[in-house]
Amino acid sequence: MEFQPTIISFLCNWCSYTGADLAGTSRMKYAPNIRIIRIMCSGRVDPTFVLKSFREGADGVLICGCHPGDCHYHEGNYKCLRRFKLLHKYIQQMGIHKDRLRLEWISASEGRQFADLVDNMTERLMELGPSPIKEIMEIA
Amino acid sequence: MEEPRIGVYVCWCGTNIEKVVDVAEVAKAMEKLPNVVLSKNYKYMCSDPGQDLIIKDIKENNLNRIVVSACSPRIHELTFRKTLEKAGLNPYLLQMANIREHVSWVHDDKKAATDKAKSLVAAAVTRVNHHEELQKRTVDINPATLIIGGGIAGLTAALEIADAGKKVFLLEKTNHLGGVVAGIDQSFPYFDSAQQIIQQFIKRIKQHENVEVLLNTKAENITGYVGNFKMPLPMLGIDAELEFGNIIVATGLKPYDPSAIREYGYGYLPNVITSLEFEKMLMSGKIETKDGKTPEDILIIHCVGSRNKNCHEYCSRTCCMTALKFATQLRSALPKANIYQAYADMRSFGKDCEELYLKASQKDIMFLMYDQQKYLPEIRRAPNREKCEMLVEIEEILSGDMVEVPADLVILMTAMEAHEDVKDVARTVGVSLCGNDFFIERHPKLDPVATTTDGVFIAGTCQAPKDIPDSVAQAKAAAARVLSSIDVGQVEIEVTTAFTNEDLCCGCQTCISVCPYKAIGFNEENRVSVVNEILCKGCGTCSSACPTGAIRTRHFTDKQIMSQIEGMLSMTKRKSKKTELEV
Amino acid sequence: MNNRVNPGFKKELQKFGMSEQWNECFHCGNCTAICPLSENEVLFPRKGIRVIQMGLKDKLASYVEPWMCYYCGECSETCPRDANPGELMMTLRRYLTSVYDWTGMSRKFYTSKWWELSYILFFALLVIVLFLIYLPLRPDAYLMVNESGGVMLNHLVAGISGDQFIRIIEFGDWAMAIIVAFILVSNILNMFYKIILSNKSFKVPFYAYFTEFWRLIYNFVTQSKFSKCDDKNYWVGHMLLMTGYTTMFILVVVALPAFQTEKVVDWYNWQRLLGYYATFGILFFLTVVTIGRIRKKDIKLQYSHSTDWLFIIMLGLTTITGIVLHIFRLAGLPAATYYMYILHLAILVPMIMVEVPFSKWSHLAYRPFAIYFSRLKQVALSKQYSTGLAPAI
Amino acid sequence: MNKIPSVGIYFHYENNGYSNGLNKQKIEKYSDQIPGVRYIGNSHDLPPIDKNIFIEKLKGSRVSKLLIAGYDPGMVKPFFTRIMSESGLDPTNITLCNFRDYGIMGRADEQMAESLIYCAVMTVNPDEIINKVVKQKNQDTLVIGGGIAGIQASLEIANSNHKVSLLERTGTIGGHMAMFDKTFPTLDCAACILTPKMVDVGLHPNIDLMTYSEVKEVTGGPGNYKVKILKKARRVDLKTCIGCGICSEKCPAKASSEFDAGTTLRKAIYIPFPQAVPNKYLIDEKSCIYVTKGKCGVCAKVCPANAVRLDEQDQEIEITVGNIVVATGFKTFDAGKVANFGYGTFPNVLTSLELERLVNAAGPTGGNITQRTKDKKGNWIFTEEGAEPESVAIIHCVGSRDVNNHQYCSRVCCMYSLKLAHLVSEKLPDARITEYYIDIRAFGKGYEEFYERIKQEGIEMIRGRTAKIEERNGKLHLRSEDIINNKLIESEVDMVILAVGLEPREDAQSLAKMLGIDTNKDGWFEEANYLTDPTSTHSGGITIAGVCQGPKDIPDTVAQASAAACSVIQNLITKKNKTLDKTVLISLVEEYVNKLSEITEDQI
Repeated sequence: MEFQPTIISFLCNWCSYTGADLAGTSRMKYAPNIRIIRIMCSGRVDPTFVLKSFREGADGVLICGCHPGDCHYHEGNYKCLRRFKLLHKYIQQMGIHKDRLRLEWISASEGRQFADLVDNMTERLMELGPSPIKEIMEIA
Repeated sequence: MEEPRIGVYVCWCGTNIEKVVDVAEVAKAMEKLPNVVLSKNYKYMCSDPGQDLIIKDIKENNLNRIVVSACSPRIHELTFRKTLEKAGLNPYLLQMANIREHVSWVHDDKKAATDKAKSLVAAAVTRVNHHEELQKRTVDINPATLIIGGGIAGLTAALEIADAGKKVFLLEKTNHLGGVVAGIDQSFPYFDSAQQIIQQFIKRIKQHENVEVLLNTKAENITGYVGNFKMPLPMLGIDAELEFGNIIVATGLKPYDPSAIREYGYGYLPNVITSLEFEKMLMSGKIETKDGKTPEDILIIHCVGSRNKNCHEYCSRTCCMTALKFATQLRSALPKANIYQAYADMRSFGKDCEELYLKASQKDIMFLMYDQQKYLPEIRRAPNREKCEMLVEIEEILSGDMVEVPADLVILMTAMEAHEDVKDVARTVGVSLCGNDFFIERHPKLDPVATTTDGVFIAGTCQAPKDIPDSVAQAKAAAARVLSSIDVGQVEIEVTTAFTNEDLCCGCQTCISVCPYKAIGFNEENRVSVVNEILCKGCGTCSSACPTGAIRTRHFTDKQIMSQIEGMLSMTKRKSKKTELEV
Repeated sequence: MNNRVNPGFKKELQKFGMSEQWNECFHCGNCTAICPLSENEVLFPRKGIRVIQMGLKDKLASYVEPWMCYYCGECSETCPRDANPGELMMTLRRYLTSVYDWTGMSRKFYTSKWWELSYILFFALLVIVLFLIYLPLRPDAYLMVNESGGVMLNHLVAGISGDQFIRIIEFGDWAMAIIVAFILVSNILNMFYKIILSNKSFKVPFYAYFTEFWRLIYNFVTQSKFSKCDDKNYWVGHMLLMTGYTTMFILVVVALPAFQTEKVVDWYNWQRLLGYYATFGILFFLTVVTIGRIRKKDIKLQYSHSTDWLFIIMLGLTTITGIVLHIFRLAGLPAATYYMYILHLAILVPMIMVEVPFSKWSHLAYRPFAIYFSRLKQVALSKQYSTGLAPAI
Repeated sequence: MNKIPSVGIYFHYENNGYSNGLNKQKIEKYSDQIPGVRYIGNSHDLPPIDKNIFIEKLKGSRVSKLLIAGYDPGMVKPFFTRIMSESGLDPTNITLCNFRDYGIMGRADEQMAESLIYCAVMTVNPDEIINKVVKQKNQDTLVIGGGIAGIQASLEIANSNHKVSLLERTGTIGGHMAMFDKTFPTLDCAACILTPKMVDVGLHPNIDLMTYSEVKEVTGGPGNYKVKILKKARRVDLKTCIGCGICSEKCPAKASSEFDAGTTLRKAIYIPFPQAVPNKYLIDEKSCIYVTKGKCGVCAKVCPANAVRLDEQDQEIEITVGNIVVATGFKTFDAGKVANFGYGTFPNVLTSLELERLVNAAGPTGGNITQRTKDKKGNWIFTEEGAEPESVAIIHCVGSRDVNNHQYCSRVCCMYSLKLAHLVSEKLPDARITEYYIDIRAFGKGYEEFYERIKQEGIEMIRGRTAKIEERNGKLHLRSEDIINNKLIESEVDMVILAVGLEPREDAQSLAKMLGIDTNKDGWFEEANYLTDPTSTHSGGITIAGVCQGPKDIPDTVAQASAAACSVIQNLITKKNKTLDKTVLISLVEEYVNKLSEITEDQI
């Protein structure tokens, strides 16, 4: 069977989670590889969450927040962006491909964009194959 | 804490979930997870029988954690929280897994969908293990209100609140009430007497038993939080103090000083005056030049200090309509005068204001359009042989000609800008200012009167330039908020807030710098950060920034999210290697 | 700098037409955009409104655009502020006519009804008096009926032969034509000065006067610009009037001996057919316009200046007296024919003397010349532009 | 004792679009016989032009004060201020008495006009006399209209722990704002900020949400209104419907979607939009085959929750409330009325509302901006596959600022046009976008900055109204004057957006009549006082909020909705209700005023 990646994603409650809900209410089909965790703000995404996800066997991690300027808490998404930039460098040094971690802005009306994003990321991860961490951690 | 006893409920949502996800299998898989006491599936969890099922199970099986896997928590989380409350359980001991919007409606493959549903529910189960009881908290509201600023917005808000029988302290930094409106003769577009209106307001305020007016008083050293603010009044004695539950900031505006614009020569050309100076002329009935001559040519220049990068980039919103008002008034006072207007865009947008524009243009007024960014009209003294006082050179856009306008009197429609001391007010009430020194509202669209600080509201031109009706509407809107909070008597504050574990805090103050609500203070004595939970909105940015994990956000703790990640990935792991979950 | 705004100027213009409606214009550009005749080099009517609002008198004198407008009324109908730009163009044409007229008569006529009326009366009386004194009805006029029963028109006057009579009338015609032509040509030269020569910002290359000359003739004959307007019926009607009038003019002035013949020719003779065509053309359009001006439904006919009415009345009376004269003649009533002839001339002469050089009729000449001049200007400007001398607009 | 004032009175009747049957002579005669009052003249017989006549008159009649009454008398106040000053009188001694106040303009009420004049002469605030206070018998509130204004007002009142009935004529609350893609100038998505509020309304314990219902009749008075409400048959049971959508999937009948502004089709059994509140289906009687032809009923068969009630009938219920907030909003101008733009004839001439749906990610094309294409049946439809327009023109002021349509400015079109231009350029970066405007009215907070930003983005701004649109070879041909650059522009574009203005709803007049409130000449509801009370009306307990009072943008609407709620909350707290006494008798007013001035006299 073809390799099926698992993506852990962190969606902010106000924009991105609502956008994902909209994809559902609009019955847009996308790859079933994503697992969504709801957080209040993308600014809540602690780098350890991402590392933990890779450690537990995720093949990719996706963080979604409100578009710049739209943050419900004014600037949480900017803070997230700053952390993401550092983290992105860091995971590459750990031997994780940069495409395994993504930060995207999804607004509450962008159900279609969310669905496309999931498909797109799944496809990329299929190309990349299983996460190298899984082997080290002896996960399937 | 007692051992978690978890009940899992998988909803069919009719066929919505059931058609794609094997709900029975999901429910069965959950039974194996630690601490799960029972796992059921049911057609409609949100229906009354569905909710009754949960209540019954909680009571019979002594459940203390509930997982409902159904639709989006945005739809039914509140419903099920209420169910838990009904059963005597703390509502925060619930976790929902969204297997409709995020699974059955977006996937076709039954197997994959069922697997995904399992991992989502499992994540919810592992997470709910770490849920804590959270208590709703409220604070009492002091029924008195402090209003800063005695202009039309402040007066309106004060009257609205006082008329409802509530105490108001009205602070005014000058020695008189009325603000800018007191210096205006008539209002647009109906030419009502602004004097009549403002004097009636002031009369009513002064007679009102519920209003205490404090003239020559500035807002300083306000402490406290929503419902319980305090402000010392040193001039009335050492212990004199005002206590109030809400604050309305209505500090108003200051007219722009046009002497900075070289082209207009304000200050050294005697007959170049500002709009407020002209209002005084209108009030006195003496529209004349400095030499006492009745002016024959009068030019009104729009956008003085507005819409120009060198002054203020914003539009001051009222000047166009005021200028049209001036032109109409001038035509009435001086039927034979030549009246000119130099404008950029005619922004007469208010109710019946486009009609005012039309009416003005029927009164033989010459409208000249200029570029307010590149080519400002240039005013110079007229040579002696000319009859007029000044000559103004305008690069006229509509004709493309450079024209010369004679003028005896030039009226500059000066912009509205924030007072210099607005920063002090902002600091003392804890509200931030935007780049133009106007107060920032909580939400530019849907919450134009509240601020990010609970209990502090803004009204009138201190938020942005606006005309009288808009200021009044905003003042009443602020009053509505205040009245409603006084009427309820209590205000509920966010439960899922952050809190610090002082033992872990290293005092680096990173959290203080990232908090958008200024909700974190620093305890100098213990060198630790302290969260003011009344101000905290629970975004969690501080938690993720904290290097030691000392600051935690309730209901979104690291532990809860970590376990959710584990749970989510446990289902895939299990297939090959039976590792125990580290719960 | 002579670009001083002059708000008082509007009041001067008011005498030439409608009230201050154009003050309401807020310069949206709708009129220019909807006008099918407005082109990139000749933008109107909005710019004209602007010039008036600002009272730039000198600029207005060299303003050629009003002559490009044939007043279909669409701009006024769709104007979002009811500023009535179409009527403004009409007013401007009246004003410009008075500007070009160096004698100052035109201005007098437009601004004062009494001036115009007394002028007309003077010429009418002059014709009547001259006729009655020098060309009295011969006593045996009742004999002057030829074999077909028609009146021998040229033999009604005592003491002169038919040929002499024709020559006298012809002389009168030519004299009138020369006076009128002189005034008109000098006015056109004045117009040329105002539009082309006085404007120092461009210089018309010499060859252009010839290369563009065909436009003058072409536009005079076809009024092709008018046909671009959406209201085609109006163009047809106007065409009927214009050709009718011109035909009549040529018949009476140039070909009088052939037209005013002794013999009443057969109805299918070219002479009578042309006469009928001209009469019909004039009368038809005149009726349409008169009804329109009374009913005031059509926007372009809602406002009527006093000179408009006078023109309609004069032209109408001329035509009607002409018809009656024709009927009397056919019916063989010599005396009636004679007096009707005098009456006809007593209306016709003042009409020509007023309308052609000083009033409405002059547009027949100004329009094609305006097109010619504006083309010259364009050629000059585009040449300057291509040689690097940017036009000072 | 009565002090005898020496007041001159002048009447000015500004021609402001109202011509009611007010008997002006009667009023003038009345004022002349008030002791100490001298009649100076009125604007018809003695227009204020020659100052010397008036100076003579003032001197002759020996008055020290002046009262100007009539329609918008302030229009001539500067003239009299000057005259007072030149004749040596105190120029501040001028009082204005506007017949616009207290609704005289709408009602032709001579007694009221006389009362106002008498009060003004005696320098008494008419509020105290003409307004009466009645007891608030019922503490509930009715909010009519579930747009953003209605939502805001309802939440405001409900949050102060009072019961609110929110009435909405369509199947969901949200109104026009829910249809918008983004909001200016911050560009945050409308749904993101609105839907949480809608959910709040749906779940609020104090709000009784009545969708698909209309007001039929209003009786009673301030503090105690009895309102008959027509609950239209939704034909789907709100309690049992789970919003799964199977019914809609199977439904064979289609109709044009109101939510998508007609750009796409929906089923006869439908949910207005995915985030609708209540998130329940309803049946459109007009397109349902069962209702129109008596057979079908597929929805009832497939419904897993047995929620479809095909034979449900309209119901009439009556509720009693103390206060009413009117927030009925607007409808957009019918662009078809401007014949020169060919809306409805040319498939790619769209209204702004249609574009709003087109750019929306949940819209008919999933957020792709495409041109309408012809389908197999020959209908012009939007599809995701349609060609992307290479050039888009946006025309401002369609139906607004135009004497042929609406004289007033619709206040929002400039800004939403700028926003739409931005959204289009964001999605189609290569498209040429042009805006044709008259004046850009970017007046709100951050609006001017937004305008500057849009100009920086390369969107072409042309000052010039487009006069005509023609279709040539499938392209739309526009002609307009570029006033600033002094040239005529003839351009060919693929798509034209008409920035349509706002106008009152068709039933605004009948609702106003039912509620006893006034409308102005344009049909917007008239406020009690434009300056000091922009949300109240002359009927006690009835407040107005949002666009139904006059065009306004979202922040202004929200502020006004809260302001309207303020009056309601005040009434609820004090249990009193202030209302205009429309049956005022001049004799009683005189008596009262005299008594009042005696008291003040004594105090002095």
